[in-house]
Amino acid sequence: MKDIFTIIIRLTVSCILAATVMGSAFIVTNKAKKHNEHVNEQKVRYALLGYSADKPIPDSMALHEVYRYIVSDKQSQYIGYLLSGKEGFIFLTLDLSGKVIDNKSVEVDEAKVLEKEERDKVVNGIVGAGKDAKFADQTIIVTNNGERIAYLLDGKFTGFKTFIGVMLATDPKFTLLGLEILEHEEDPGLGAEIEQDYFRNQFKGKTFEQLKDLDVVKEPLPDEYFQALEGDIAAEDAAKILKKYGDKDIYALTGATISSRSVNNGVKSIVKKFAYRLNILDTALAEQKIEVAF
Amino acid sequence: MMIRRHFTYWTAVLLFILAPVLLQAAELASGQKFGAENEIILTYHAPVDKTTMQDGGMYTVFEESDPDIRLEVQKVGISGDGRSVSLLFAEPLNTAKTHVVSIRDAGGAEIESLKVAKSYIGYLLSILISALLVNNFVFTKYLGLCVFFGTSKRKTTAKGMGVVFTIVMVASALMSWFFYQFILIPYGLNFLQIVVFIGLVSLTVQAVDTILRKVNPILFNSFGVYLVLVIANCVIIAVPLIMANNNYSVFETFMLAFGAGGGFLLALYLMSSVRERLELANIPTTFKGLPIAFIVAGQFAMAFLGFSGLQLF
Amino acid sequence: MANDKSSMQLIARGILSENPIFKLALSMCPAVGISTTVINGVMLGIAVLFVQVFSSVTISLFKNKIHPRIRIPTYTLTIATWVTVIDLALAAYLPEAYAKMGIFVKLIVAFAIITMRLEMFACKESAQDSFWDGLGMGLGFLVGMVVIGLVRELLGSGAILGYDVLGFKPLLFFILPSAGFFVVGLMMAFFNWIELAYKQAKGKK
Amino acid sequence: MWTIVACLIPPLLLSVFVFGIQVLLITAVSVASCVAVEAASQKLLGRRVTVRDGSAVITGMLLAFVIPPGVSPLLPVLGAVMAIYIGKHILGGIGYNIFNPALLGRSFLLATFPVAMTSAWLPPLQDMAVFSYLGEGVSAVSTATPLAVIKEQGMAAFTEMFGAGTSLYGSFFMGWRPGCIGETSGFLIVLGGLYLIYRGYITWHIPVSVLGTIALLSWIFGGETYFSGDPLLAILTGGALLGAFYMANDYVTCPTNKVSQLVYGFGIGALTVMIRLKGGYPEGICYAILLMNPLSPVLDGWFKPRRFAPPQGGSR
Repeated sequence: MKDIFTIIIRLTVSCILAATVMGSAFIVTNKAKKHNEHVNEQKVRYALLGYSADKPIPDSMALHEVYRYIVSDKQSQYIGYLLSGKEGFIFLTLDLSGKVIDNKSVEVDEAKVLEKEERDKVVNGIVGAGKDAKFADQTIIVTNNGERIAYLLDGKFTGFKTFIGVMLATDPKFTLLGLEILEHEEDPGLGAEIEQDYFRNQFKGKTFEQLKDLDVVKEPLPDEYFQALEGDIAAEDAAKILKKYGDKDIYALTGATISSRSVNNGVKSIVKKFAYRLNILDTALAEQKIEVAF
Repeated sequence: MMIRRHFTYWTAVLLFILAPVLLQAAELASGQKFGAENEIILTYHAPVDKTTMQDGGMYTVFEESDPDIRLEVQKVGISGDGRSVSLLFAEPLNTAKTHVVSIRDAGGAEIESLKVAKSYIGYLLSILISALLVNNFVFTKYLGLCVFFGTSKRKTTAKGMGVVFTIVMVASALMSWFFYQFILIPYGLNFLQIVVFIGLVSLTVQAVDTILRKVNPILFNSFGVYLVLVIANCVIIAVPLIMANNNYSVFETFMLAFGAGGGFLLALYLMSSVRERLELANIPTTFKGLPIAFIVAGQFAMAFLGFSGLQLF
Repeated sequence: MANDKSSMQLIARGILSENPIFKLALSMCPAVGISTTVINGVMLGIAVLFVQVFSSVTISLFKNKIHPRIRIPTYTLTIATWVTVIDLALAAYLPEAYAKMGIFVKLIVAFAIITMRLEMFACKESAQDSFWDGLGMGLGFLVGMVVIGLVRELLGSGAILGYDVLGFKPLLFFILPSAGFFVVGLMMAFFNWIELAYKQAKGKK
Repeated sequence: MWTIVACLIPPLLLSVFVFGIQVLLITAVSVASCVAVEAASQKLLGRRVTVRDGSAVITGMLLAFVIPPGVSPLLPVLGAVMAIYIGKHILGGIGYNIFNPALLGRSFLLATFPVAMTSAWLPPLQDMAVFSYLGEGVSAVSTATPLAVIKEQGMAAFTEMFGAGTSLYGSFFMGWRPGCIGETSGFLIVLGGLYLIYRGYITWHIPVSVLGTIALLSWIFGGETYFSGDPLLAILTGGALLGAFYMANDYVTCPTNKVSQLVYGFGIGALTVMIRLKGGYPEGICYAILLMNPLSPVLDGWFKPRRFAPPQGGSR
């Protein structure tokens, strides 16, 4: 009997000790983790916009996040946008055809909006009882001195094996500025080549019109184009070559047509959906004369 | 006699092979499915009215997560007997997402609304197949190698070990799922994952040990030896960790654990049958023992590359 | 166990005669799993080193307080605690390297080598010796990982430590799963061969 | 052994006429390196050098037969090391390999040079221009194999590229199609295989059950709806015939018992169809055979004649 007591006491003590160690480690690291995650995210975004450590982003530029929610009650569904207004946040509810249903300003701390769980709570509070808001996606509108200069979109679609996660940048006319592959599990040497410059950069500079019926061709990538895409040759020559191939379709990766095609389709659908939605959102904002930060 | 002895094996094999047919047959009756990459097929028990159903305007189709974006129906095809309607779209569909098809009459009133998705059972089975073959825990994820090389010398040992592993894996994974969903997440204790999962694994092993000792002492005598080995093994603890990473539901967790255990059993069984054969071979001295086992495992891994990209459902 | 436990000897034992990867053949999973590049190997090696040293020291400090009947659970708890700490730290400060290692950092908790050292060494010896022993074992693991990583990175992606050395990718095979088995198997055989040759040379003398 | 080599020569010669003279070069390099690796490993491991028995020559030829005709002739050298040294001699030498060495070599090459091994296909030459590729170099022309076309572009594109009906079957059976070096000429492969069966080198069980299963399952699952696939096409495309007659039948890696041979063949056929229709590769027979190889001792154990079976209850 005494044995059991000592065992229990010692186990409890060791558990408490262990919990203290882990708990303090968690508290110490958690802040750093969030900070680093944020920094990394920013890095990817700035890189897509063409900024880096050598070429820092100017102060006049600002990134505005737009969070899209799907609000549903028993009968129908609505689209809700959480966006930053001139002061504070605005939650705008549109019906499926784009008519404004509701427009509320939201008093919330900016740090809270960045955290998905906190944000979800806030939004569900706004839509009120009987309605349910589900986070759908987030896009970023980049402005310079109040003028829109780019959009940053991200998305996920099925590749050859599992999901491919991408982030892409377009200018205000939806011409592609860049594409970054964030995650994928394609085969090394085949589908995994989608993360290489010579594949990703083919998308650069494709206009919205081109993008609408962009296809994948199963032809070998011309040598000069490859070098220009990889940035192996002088910038001037490269620009000429890139221009020459500018209106071509995407050259599929050798041996990985399916991966190439799914990236192509994925990018197309992300941009098309965004363009459609942004148009509706802008019309609604203009109609209601809502002042927003972008 | 021989046939009867293997009857169960072959029924299992046959069921496994026929599973896709049976599943798809079951789906056909339910009425809607994806056809070609840009096609949705609706089937009806009675023939539909061809002239009215031909109108593309009556169908509203969208992805469930994007209700504001309507997919344009380019063409409606109706089969000769009028029982199946095929909707063709301009763009390939994202079959990973659930699509909603709502059919309205001329007045705009909704006749019916259907959800088209890849079947959930198919998805569950694909998790199973993935853990079992495509991403076999031993040959492509390199988990549990210590036990794998340690206990694959004899076929009987391998079988016993594999079965014990599967049982412990399923039990501990389900418990871990419960703890993860109802304690770790709600209270923000996700960082305690490792401690909680390893504790649950040890607990399961202890429970299996006690139960088996009481219920079936003979089985216990043949299994008991391996139970100790199970605790400190990465293949077991990996299942709850993967579950937590992917946020699996309880069924998905079960399939993952079952597939992982089955895959481990399969790998052990194949390896042990090969190693029994290798004992007769004249292997160079420097390669005797573990090195040769590694190289054989590497060859197995190369053969298992054949499963890569396999999508049965 | 040797009685002459100078710190250097303890370290040398862990790296050479009882190398956890090539000699004791424990903790093979990561040795095969993420040794595709040297950096990955080093990162995991450091994590293991950390867990091994801290667990060894902890256990040996508290060795008199641990009830013999709950020895194994206590070990597990200790290891799990330190693994959690290193896991959190890596996730926070080196997120990119952490992402590459996947769940293998968390799986350190199930490494047989750590439990074994606790059971065989730390629970009997002083904290100081346990420290050196843990350091030796951890370094042995680290060295093993670096060697495997070096071979696979050079042959698989033509680079060393991420720097392109060869300028081309000779054999893509070596960064694939199956190659890990071959590399470790062939290396084990190679070390066996060296040992054999060494013994023969000694025998002749 | 040399009889099998003799049976492999006609398909090779036809392949030279279909794909050009470099096919001969690849095969020669492959055979030479296999023989060299075999001799070297036997020397190294202190065994009797037995290259004269022809088994390395067969492995070399089969290795060349399962790679595309447009690859660099250096590829089989690497494949030979994998096939002969790692796949066979480390495991105890001739008679102890678990996996078919040639296919192991191919699997290694496919993993190492995925692009070359999946895209260096050549279109069949018109009007007997045997020497054309030697001068021009082969990288300029490439095409896709029938199975890859079916898999990636669908049946319609296949019909457009290769035609349909009897003329299609005819040209495929005679070997006038893109594909691996030795797998195309169905007619000569079948002829050689039948001769081997007649001479008693191989039995009919494995080829019949492999091809039967492929045909049956392709017929059931291969089409748009069930029971509408094209069984004949399934057998004539890809490496089905070569695999069934020469690879699956490798006497070291296949089961010995008749019943288990039938089951083994069924397994190969089923896995082949599964990989072809649902897997990541257009052709599956290589991996199907590799996956069934380690099962052959298991199958022999399951189906061993009753008189050798251990008494009931004693097997555990």
